[in-house]
Amino acid sequence: MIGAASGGNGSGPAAPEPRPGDPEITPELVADHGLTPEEYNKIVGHLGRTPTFTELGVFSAMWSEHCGYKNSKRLLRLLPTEAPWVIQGPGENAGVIDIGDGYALAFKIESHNHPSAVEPYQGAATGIGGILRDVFTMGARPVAVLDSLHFGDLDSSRVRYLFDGVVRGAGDYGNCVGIPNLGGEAYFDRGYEGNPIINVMCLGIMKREQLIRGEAHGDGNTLMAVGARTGRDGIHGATFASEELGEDSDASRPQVQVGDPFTEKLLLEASLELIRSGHIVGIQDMGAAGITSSASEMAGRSGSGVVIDTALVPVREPGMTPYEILLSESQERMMVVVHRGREEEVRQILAKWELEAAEVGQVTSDGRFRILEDGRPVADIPALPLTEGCPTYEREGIEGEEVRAQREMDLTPYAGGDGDRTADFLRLLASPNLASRRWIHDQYDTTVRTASVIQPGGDAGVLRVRGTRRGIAVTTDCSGRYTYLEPGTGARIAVAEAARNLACAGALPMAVTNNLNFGNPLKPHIYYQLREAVLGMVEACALFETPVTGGNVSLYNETSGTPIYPTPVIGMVGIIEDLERVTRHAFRDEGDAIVLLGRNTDELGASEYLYAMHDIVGGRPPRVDLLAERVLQQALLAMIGEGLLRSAHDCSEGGLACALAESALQEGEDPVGIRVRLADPLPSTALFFGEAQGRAVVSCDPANLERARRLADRYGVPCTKIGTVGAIGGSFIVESADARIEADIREVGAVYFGALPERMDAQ
Amino acid sequence: MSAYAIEIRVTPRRGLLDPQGKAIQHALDSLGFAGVGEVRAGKLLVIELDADSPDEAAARATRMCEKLLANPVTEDFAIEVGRNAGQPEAAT
Amino acid sequence: MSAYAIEIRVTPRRGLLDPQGKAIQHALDSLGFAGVGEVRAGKLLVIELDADSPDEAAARATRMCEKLLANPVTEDFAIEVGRNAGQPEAAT
Amino acid sequence: MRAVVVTFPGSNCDYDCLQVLRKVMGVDTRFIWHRERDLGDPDLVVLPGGFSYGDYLRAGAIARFSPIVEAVKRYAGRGGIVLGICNGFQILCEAGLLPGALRRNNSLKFRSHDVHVRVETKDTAFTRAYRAGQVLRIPIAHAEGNYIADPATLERLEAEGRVVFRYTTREGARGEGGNPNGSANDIAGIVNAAGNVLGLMPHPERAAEGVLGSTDGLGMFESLVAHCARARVA
Ligand SMILES: Nc1ncnc2c1ncn2[C@@H]1O[C@H](COP(=O)(O)OP(=O)(O)O)[C@@H](O)[C@H]1O
Ligand SMILES: [Mg+2]
Repeated sequence: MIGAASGGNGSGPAAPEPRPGDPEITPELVADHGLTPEEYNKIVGHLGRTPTFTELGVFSAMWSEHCGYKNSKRLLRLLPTEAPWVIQGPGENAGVIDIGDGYALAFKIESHNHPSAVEPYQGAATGIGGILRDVFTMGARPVAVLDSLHFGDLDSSRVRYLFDGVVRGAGDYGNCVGIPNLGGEAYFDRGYEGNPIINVMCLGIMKREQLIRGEAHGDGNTLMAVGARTGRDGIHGATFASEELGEDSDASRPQVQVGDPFTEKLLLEASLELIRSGHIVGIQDMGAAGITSSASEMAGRSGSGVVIDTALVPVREPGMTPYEILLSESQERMMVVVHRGREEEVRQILAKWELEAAEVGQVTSDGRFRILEDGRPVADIPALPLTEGCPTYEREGIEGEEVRAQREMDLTPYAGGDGDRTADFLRLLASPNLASRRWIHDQYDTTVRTASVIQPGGDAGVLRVRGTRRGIAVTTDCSGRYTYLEPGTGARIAVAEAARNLACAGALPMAVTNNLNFGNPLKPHIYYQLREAVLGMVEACALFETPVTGGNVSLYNETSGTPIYPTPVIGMVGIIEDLERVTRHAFRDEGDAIVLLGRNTDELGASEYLYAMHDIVGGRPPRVDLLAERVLQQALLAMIGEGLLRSAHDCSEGGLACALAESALQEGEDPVGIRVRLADPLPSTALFFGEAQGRAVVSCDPANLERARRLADRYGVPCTKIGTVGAIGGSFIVESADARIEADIREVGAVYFGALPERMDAQ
Repeated sequence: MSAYAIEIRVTPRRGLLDPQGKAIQHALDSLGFAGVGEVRAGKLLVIELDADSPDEAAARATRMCEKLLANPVTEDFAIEVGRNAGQPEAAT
Repeated sequence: MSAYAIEIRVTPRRGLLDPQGKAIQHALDSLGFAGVGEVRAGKLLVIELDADSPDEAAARATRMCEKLLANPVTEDFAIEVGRNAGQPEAAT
Repeated sequence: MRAVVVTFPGSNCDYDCLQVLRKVMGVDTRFIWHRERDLGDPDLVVLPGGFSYGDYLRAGAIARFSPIVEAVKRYAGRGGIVLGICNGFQILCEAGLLPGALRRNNSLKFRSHDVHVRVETKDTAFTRAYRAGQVLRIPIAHAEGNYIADPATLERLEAEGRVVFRYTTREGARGEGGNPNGSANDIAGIVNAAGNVLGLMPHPERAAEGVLGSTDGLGMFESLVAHCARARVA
């Protein structure tokens, strides 16, 4: 037995005794809980005695990577988090910004990678459930979700199974609750084989004064557990594997959490009604680490304490121990702090929504997290060390050799060739990384709530803000291949591309939430990726004046020792001042001028062309000049603001040829032909398919071309007329000095829209 | 070779939340049906299968469940061979 | 009064298209399972019910089906009382 | 004119319907909770879309036992105008106010996109503002929209001109490409024999403002407002 130094009399009431049946605290048990001996000694120090089994579980959850940010906190501190429009930065359930006219926007991104790898349908579904709760517990009504998905290669049947399950799960859950999907992304690359990345983002709108925080203050106020009952779901979600728990069969300790979107919808309505009622002080989702994290974080934030009796918590199964009740990750539950004396009013609101509520404890002033079981103390922990005391580490970071070699590989064998590039183009467009995502978002309700101005399929999703002229634009971005080959560059590109997407819709980028998906940070080459990516994000977010208001960290994304590509997903929101000016990516009228903003360069590294045509992940990701990006976006916004543009589209993966095709295809209906001639003296592969940053394809009435050009000049942005919009159903022609793509636009459409359904439905 | 009617019952794992079963239980309650305890909602599959023996049919059905018909993470399954389950007669 | 486990099988009406059954049949085919004939996909509901006799339990379950559990336009149902169907043993 | 929008637990288009009626049409509209037993005296009752009771068991199967549905039945029996959209349509079928049933889409997938529906019957309280044969572009978003009824019922619906909306191509043609869910006879919406209860799967309330891309759904609300104005005068 370790730590026997003290039989324990902590401060305050009787110290908890071990429960009958609790395992003995041994070094093995401590290790199984993911705690190092040093960390364990700190715990003993905070308690002044050996922890009980229950206390060990509580610490292990709160000091896990997921809740405690051991390996990322020091890096995260570097992120810019402030701006005059930021109402709530990191540290709450969601970030909040001011969007004018008395409204505020809450938003946050969250990962559900591991649950989705085990059970894609439920994993994605409960991911959506969790992120919705993060947003509505701030007092905001969820108005949109986005999903950023990274899977292995679609040739694998396992990957198709995961992809199909994730899309159905995310869809069924969001559709049922009635939150439109406004976008996301989907990548398929062997870098995610076995370990898919499922990140979901939610946005909510509220009146500024409706903001409520997850705080537990007011000595004597009542803690109520609300919503679904507590079962044995995902108890070790935070830390360790089931085998170590004991004799109980697998079946009695299911790791999978099952989502119940119907209960979520009731919980959403009930929570908003509760918040508006004034009967409650604070509210928080019981997410990761369940009651433990919700109660202790609420206490921690407000410097108070809590006491909870687990015997009062409504359970789904008999015989649950305090350990299980405290750590259960059952879905669709809330912890609510109620003004003393208003419990009945709260109960009535919940009853209307057919939900249960139980008084499970109280707010105290002793700063302690105290747990009773039927009156008997089983845990008594100082709250602040529990929530804030998790040790943080700075690790060694060294770039991996293999990556460097891949980045520095010679690409000349793949860059050459001229003549007919039509076949290459059509093959590239059929790549699951470039083809239309309609197969995905046709399974998502995108129009419920009657606010979707631009639905998925364009650069950014756009929502109207009722009662104002404004719109919100939103996007998620991260190309893992860039971040793999050069993490810092990749992260800068992710931020720049997100901002460019928003600017194309006519929105000013405002703020960022992010999800850091990485492998095991204890490996130097992974910590290197993490550090470089965060530093890249720091630089780009500062330059675009888009502070980071929150996010999530998901580490240890590895299968049999193979890590995923480092994937710092950026979720960015922007504001469109006047929805009259909202701009879409599709070309409109025959005869309009097609204009390239930005410059074509000779870069083929890290491209989808190399992956799809030559099965190569290699080369340097495209250079990114953040200042040039910023002025490009400013020029775009100025042109859109003056009503000069008919369309604007970000140029990214697949290069210029693919961007032109997307604009010409018009979302499938009435696709238009185009004739484009590129004068740049570059190899046609790089010119057509290279992924140079800082470019946008816009179109305008020829009468406005001169004004657009003068505006671009004023910003110093290269502006070149490259072609003309043709007739509906015409030919798609892109040519350079020595090469040419020519195809019937309907044929292009058949490839672009057919690729995913062909791979997914024709099994 | 004969044709067997295989009946496969797929049910949510014990201990896992079964929102559908819960909703049905609740609905039966509020319709005034007394004495209703737990309700579990699962799937029923009836498959016609050519096989040489009932044992072989069962073995193949088991593999089908493992591979496709039941989710190993969230569902249990049970197989019954040969009952003429394909045509449940409607009670009237 | 005893507790009965009622198993209710709700299946698409004979003669109606069963797209889910079709899809499963197709999937089994393409996974290489030979000899698969028609597949019908339905629902299985397992209800714990307190009743005085099996007959009474069956009668009540029938009323439940008529009222709620099956849609007479599209579905047939069949009821079985008393098999311990709640815990199908996972085949291994 | 006064309208009520019924909210069931799990309804999620109730607010959208309320907004269109109130803000776009200027109709005095309020929510009514499913546990109420009295509708008041409205000119229009809307059963909105969503997932009442999670659509567990079958879409609409549990909601039809809500107390308010009895009131809706009485109201419809008196000739009151009832509009069921999506989940509302499913509830009307389950409740026996409309014949037939809605099964899972034949693709077995949730389908969310714009569809084209042709106005087959102009002569209803719901469609007078449209031209006969007009093709509308309106979003759908459902998993169980595959309409089915026995052959005799289908025949009667057709003979009596009660198929009000039918899925077609953009050009208004039937056959390949128009029908998103496998519905019998490409049926998207039907009306009861008395002509006062209509159910449809597409969402006209999502196509009633230019900023959302289509105003083709507006005609239904205009028809209803005009009808109710006439009914009040009469
Ligand atoms: N990558 C990140 N960048 C900035 N803030 C982060 C990041 N990851 C997490 N945070 C912030 O840290 C706080 C704690 O996060 P977390 O414990 O994940 O909350 P939750 O309980 O919602 O999972 C949150 O406010 C979150 O926004
Ligand atoms: Mg988190």
